[in-house]
Amino acid sequence: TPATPAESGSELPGVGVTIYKFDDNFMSFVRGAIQREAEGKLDLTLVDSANDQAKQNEQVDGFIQKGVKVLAINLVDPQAASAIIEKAKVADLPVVFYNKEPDQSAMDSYDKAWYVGTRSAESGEIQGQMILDAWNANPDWDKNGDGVMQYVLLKGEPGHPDAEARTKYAVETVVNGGVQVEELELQTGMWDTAKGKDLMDTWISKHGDAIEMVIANNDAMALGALTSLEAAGYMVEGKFVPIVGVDAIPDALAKIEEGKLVGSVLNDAGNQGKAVIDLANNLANGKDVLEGLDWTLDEAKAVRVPYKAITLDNLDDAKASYGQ
Amino acid sequence: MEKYLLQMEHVDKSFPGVRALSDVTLNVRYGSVHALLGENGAGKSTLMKCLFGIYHMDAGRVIFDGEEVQIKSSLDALRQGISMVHQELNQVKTTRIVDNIWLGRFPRKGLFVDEKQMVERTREIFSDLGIDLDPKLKTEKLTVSQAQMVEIAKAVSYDSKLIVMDEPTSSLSQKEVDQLFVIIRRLQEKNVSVIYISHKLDEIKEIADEVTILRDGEWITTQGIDELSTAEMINLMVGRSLDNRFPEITHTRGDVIMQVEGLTAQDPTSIKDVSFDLYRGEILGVAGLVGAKRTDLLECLFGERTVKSGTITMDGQVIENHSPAEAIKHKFALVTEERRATGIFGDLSIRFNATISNLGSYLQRFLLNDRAITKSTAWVIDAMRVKTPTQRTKIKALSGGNQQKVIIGRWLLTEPDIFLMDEPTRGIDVGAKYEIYQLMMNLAKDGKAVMMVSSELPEIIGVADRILVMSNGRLAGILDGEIATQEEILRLSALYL
Amino acid sequence: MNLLRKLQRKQVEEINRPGKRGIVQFLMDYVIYLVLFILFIVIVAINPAFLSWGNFGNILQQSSTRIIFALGVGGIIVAKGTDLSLGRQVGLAAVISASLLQNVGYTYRMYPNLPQLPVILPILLVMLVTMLVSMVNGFVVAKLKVDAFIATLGMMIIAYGLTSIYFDRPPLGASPIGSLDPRFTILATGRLNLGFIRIPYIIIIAAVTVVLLWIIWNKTRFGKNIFAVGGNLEAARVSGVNVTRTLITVFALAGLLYGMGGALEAARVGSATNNTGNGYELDAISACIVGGLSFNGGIGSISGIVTGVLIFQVIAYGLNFISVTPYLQNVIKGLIIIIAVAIDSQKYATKK
Amino acid sequence: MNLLRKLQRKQVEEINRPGKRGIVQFLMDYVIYLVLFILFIVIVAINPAFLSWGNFGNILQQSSTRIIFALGVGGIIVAKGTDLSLGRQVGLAAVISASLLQNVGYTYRMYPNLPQLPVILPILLVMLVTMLVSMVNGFVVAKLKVDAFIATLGMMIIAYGLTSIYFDRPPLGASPIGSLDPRFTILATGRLNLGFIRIPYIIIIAAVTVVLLWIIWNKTRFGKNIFAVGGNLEAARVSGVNVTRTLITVFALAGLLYGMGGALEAARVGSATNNTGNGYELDAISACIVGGLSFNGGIGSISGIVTGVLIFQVIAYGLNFISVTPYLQNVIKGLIIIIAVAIDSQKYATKK
Ligand SMILES: Nc1ncnc2c1ncn2[C@@H]1O[C@H](COP(=O)(O)OP(=O)(O)OP(=O)(O)O)[C@@H](O)[C@H]1O
Ligand SMILES: Nc1ncnc2c1ncn2[C@@H]1O[C@H](COP(=O)(O)OP(=O)(O)OP(=O)(O)O)[C@@H](O)[C@H]1O
Ligand SMILES: [Mg+2]
Ligand SMILES: [Mg+2]
Repeated sequence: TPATPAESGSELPGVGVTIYKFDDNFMSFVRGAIQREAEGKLDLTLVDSANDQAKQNEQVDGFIQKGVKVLAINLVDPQAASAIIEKAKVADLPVVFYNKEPDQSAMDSYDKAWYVGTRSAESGEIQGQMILDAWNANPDWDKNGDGVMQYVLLKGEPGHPDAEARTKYAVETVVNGGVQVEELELQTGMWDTAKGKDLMDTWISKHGDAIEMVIANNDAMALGALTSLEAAGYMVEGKFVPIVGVDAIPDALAKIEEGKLVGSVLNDAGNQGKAVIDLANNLANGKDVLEGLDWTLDEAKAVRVPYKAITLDNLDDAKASYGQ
Repeated sequence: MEKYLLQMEHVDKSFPGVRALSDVTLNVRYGSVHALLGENGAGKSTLMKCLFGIYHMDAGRVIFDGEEVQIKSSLDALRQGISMVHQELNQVKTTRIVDNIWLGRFPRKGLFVDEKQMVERTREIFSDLGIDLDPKLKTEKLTVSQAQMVEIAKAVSYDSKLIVMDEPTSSLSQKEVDQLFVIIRRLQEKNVSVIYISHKLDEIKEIADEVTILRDGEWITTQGIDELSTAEMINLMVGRSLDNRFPEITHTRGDVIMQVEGLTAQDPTSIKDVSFDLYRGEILGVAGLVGAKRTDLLECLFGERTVKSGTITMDGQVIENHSPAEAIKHKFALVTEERRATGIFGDLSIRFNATISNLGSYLQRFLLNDRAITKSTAWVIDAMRVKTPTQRTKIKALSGGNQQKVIIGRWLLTEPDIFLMDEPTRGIDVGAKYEIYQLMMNLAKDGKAVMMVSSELPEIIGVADRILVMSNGRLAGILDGEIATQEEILRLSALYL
Repeated sequence: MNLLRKLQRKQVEEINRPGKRGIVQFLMDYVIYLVLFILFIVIVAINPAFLSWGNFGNILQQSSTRIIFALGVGGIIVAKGTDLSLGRQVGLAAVISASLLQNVGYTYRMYPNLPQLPVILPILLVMLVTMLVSMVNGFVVAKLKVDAFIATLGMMIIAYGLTSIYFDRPPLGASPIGSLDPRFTILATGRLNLGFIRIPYIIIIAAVTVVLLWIIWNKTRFGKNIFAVGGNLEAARVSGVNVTRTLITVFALAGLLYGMGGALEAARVGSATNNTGNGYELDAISACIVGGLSFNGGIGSISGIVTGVLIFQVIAYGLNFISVTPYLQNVIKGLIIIIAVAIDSQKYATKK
Repeated sequence: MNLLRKLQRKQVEEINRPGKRGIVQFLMDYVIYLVLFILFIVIVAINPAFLSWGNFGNILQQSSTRIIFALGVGGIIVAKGTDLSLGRQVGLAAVISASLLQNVGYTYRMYPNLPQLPVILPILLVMLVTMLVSMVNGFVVAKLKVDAFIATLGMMIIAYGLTSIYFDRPPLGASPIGSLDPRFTILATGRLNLGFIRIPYIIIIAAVTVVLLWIIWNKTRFGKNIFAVGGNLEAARVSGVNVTRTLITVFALAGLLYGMGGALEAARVGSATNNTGNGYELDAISACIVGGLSFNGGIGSISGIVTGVLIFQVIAYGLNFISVTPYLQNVIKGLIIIIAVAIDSQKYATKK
């Protein structure tokens, strides 16, 4: 089982960990890493906030009642950090936020709050850079030869910070890189493969060969788009449509290897999980937060785990994070 | 050969708080029509439901056709050769007549239902029984009486050894009753037995061979029909002597309370151009054939049905009832025809059912006064002699007659001036009927007006001061109750056909 | 007459005597309270630390807004309807109230130039908004005769769209509306100091709502009319109940409660997004059914609803407390719902 | 008495004769087809390119699995039930079938050592699994007398838990099960070449299912019993219908369809996660209701269900095609649902 059930008599210091949504793909890898790293060191209480901030707040109340030593919080709604911090202050507990970044004022309001994660914008920027590089390297992708990149974009859940940031920065980076773009379509696929496929069906029917680039906020939707394109007779020689995703999930890696996806952006789950537990472990044992660790904090009291662009050239980097 | 087709012995059955049957015995001979008599709530339907596998008896045994049988479900009963016409119509309204007739035993050809055979055999059965209906008609389109005839046809079509008929004639016209009796006689010739439940003693006298009387869930007697007079039957049923079927008239007619002028419903198939006066202190009977739109007339008066033209004048003022709420404000009351569909709140208490129309009078600043509600309910239970364990008993646990009494009580509480009653005594035992007549007369005596729709001509003639006869949506005439005859009423009923 | 009278009296007396099945019946009537109790015991048995005032307080506090929502939809269920738009209406209320009650000092306000408003104003406003939305539901159900499931399903989708359109605008785009005015958040997080005990305001608000709703359901004409309409719509109409008005009012009342609860939810969480409230309808409806309401209408009590909500909250809180893994929690939660309702249903299963 | 006879006959004729309201009535009966048609026209008016075989094919193809799901829950609705666990059962079927049908060459297989299986095997297996799950639903509804809404709500939560436990396991955790065997995905994406036209297999599968279901509903005892049980359970019972068996069977049949559709969904999409199928129940149920089924049971037709699904698909596809923004799509979709059902309801609204 994924979580370690806490024996009530456990000697290990308790840590309350929330996952904003258990069935989020990427978070399941972070979760796995957290559990692996905590093995034998910490007594985790791991809960599913089910994408509901109210529920998460309640779970934190439960943690505090239960007497945990540290909170490790994957916020649902980054704006809600202050409510969590209020609770932590009252109980005098240190908090490690991770993966979803609270705003600066909230972080500044409590000296025992830290953050582990990436910069949301970074994944978009890296994705944008990857598109830019590939576009410049493959002049034939500009099928109509107008010098403008006609793209369709599959957005994640509206309001989700990653969806918003990726959508914004991916395109922005391409534009800043000097490539003219035209948005043919932008709809939300809700992170979902089936929805990604259905949308792509529609767009192929509507725009056909005019689509020169498919940008997806995550790999699941990218794969859906791929399925749709394949069914419509694309992705064979001469009928290639470039698709980029984010997350570098195993299935996407296989498709990159087959040359059917241009690339993806690896969000380093293993190291995020490790950093969370490293910090939590120090805090739970009353040590200084970075004592004996290689991590560094930036001015926002944050440990930044970098994203990495994954293409055919460096697939092994990604595979490594799945233990291959 | 055995003497009895059916022997039910020492049957006990209790519901929470109610002992419905205790040590009841019922023996039915081969090829006989066995009447089951008793007041409302005596346990007749319960006994039959036990026989038909709808209820399980707490104790007792059933011997059928010489063998002891265990009947755990209706399917068991049907397989044994018992079929039943249920008191509360049990039909799937959303499907066609044929689907209802063959439900549970659809004829098959190979894997599939044999539609053709189904329709044809239904036609045969219908023509055999003199029913004139298209088998493919949706059941919801049937009138109550047509639906009842279909139920009877279905029960007969099982070729059972025993057919239970629980108040089969409660909404049949005289003609259909005659038709039913012909059917029963034919069944009898084929050595089929019939258990016949009815509150209409004249019918019992006519059709039954033997009669068993129940009272308060106990067996009272079983005798040949000729050994008992009607009066004796009544006495045994109610446990006291009841000399007259109708109370003595003591009320006298007063001023006009309502004038109806040219009342025409929006729906073109409904009533047209009905005009009459209603007086204080009178009971106005409304007669007519089924389908004559007597119900529609009451609905128009009560604001349940949209009126296209015509006026209603009450005490010299023209009023309009656009909704029942408005009608209630104008001091109307309506006891509807279909108790279960439009009368009771089955899952709610007697207390609730009794007071729902009168809540306005329990308000003390915005809140309801519980004590007043309790008092009113107690009054209804007492005045109407409702047989119930408590005020909080769910009304659906009462027998049909007692439910009806609660509903009448509900309206009495609103102190109406004009009391509209649509078949108020349907399915009600003689004792209770008498009480309801008495009630109506008391209302009249208090200067109220009562309009009563009824399909039982003797009742109308016995109770009404004047009789308004409807025919095909029109007013055919108004007769004086003193001198009206059945023939005269029937003649008027057919006036506009 | 005298004989009959006596006979009748005897009957009544006999019937009044409690039967042998008295105790079973009694237990059956209170079976959900029993379920709640057993749940409690089981969790305590697994982890005795569960038995603390702190946990108790947490559960009550967490139930507060849920009780408010359940009371809203509960009325609709009694009237034989249902309301799938609950969650999205809560979201609508949360987003609007949050947007109007952000810290004046906060840079990224939705309305940068909005002066500080009296807290009550936005709350009343969102109550009005959700009341109107719910009245549309009521109208569609009562007047256009659309089944409540489908009418409110449609509204659920519409309300989400509207909330999102309101929410996802420049300058902020789809970012959560946070940094709420402390005068607002205190409503949900503050406590009333009674000296010996400090009671969270939000529990007080919920308690007052419960009492008010109890009075409405049991002591007013409107309350009785809800039961009448749910119990038998046709009979209600004939009995002089204005069915349309009753239905629209019961929806309106629900809307008021959603609005209030939605604002409190924003205050409690400290922020709101267009996703706030998503799925709350299923929790609220299940709590009502577990609490003894029936989709057949005309049945239910306030205490049942409150108990239903508490059962759900004890499950959610308790399972986390004893560290059951989330996926397994789902399995257990589903089983408890089914079992609780199955036991409860036996009381209506006519003994045959 | 002869007179009476005549009267009765006349009465019957009157009922049978199509009234003056004939045309209106006729339009009313086919109102949903009209709605579908109008929708089509409106979208074409906005973007004439919509009128193409490609779009038509896409819509049919995307409707295929949805029709299968709707047919499953449709039977349950006719029997006066509902099924909220549909989506999660689809997810269960999708996840299991995908996990057993991954490319043998793919490195990250869920079962690295599993040999290549005949495609039909896992499909039959998941059909069996969801059939059993649904039979539990049927049992709880028919035997334990739990309202179908709550029983299947419980099952929805349980099924999600089970799917997640199955799905979210090391080494891969919750990552989508992809790289499916082409022999499997071809089922959904391949086409049958008829020379002049190439019909996607998945449309053929859906069409065959529709025909089969039509036969079951209209030509078999079981089918007629579903209508009877939904129309009047008591009447069915006293007529000797085995109500329990009918209910359990109708659930079992639904389960079979969910399983088949779930596997096809995995094949169509090319991957599956524990979130696959989430929310499908609402789409399927709404499509049924829009297609003329009633929660009151006993009413409905296969063609209605198919039309209902097509309406939804035309809306979803069409709004995307004419690039309506997502939020506005919600508003429009919700409105169309309500309006379509409102118009349809008028045909039952008794005119008095
Ligand atoms: N399902 C039930 N639950 C509780 N009590 C019931 C139930 N069915 C019948 N009873 C009670 O059993 C008694 C007998 O009722 P039953 O319906 O058999 O009377 P009946 O003789 O058929 O009367 P009627 O002439 O009014 O039809 C009544 O007191 C009634 O209240
Ligand atoms: N043309 C019709 N189509 C469908 N139903 C009808 C038709 N005519 C009558 N009915 C139904 O038959 C029942 C009795 O008919 P109606 O109200 O016309 O007759 P009535 O004279 O009032 O009869 P009753 O003696 O039952 O009071 C009603 O429920 C009515 O809905
Ligand atoms: Mg009876
Ligand atoms: Mg009538």
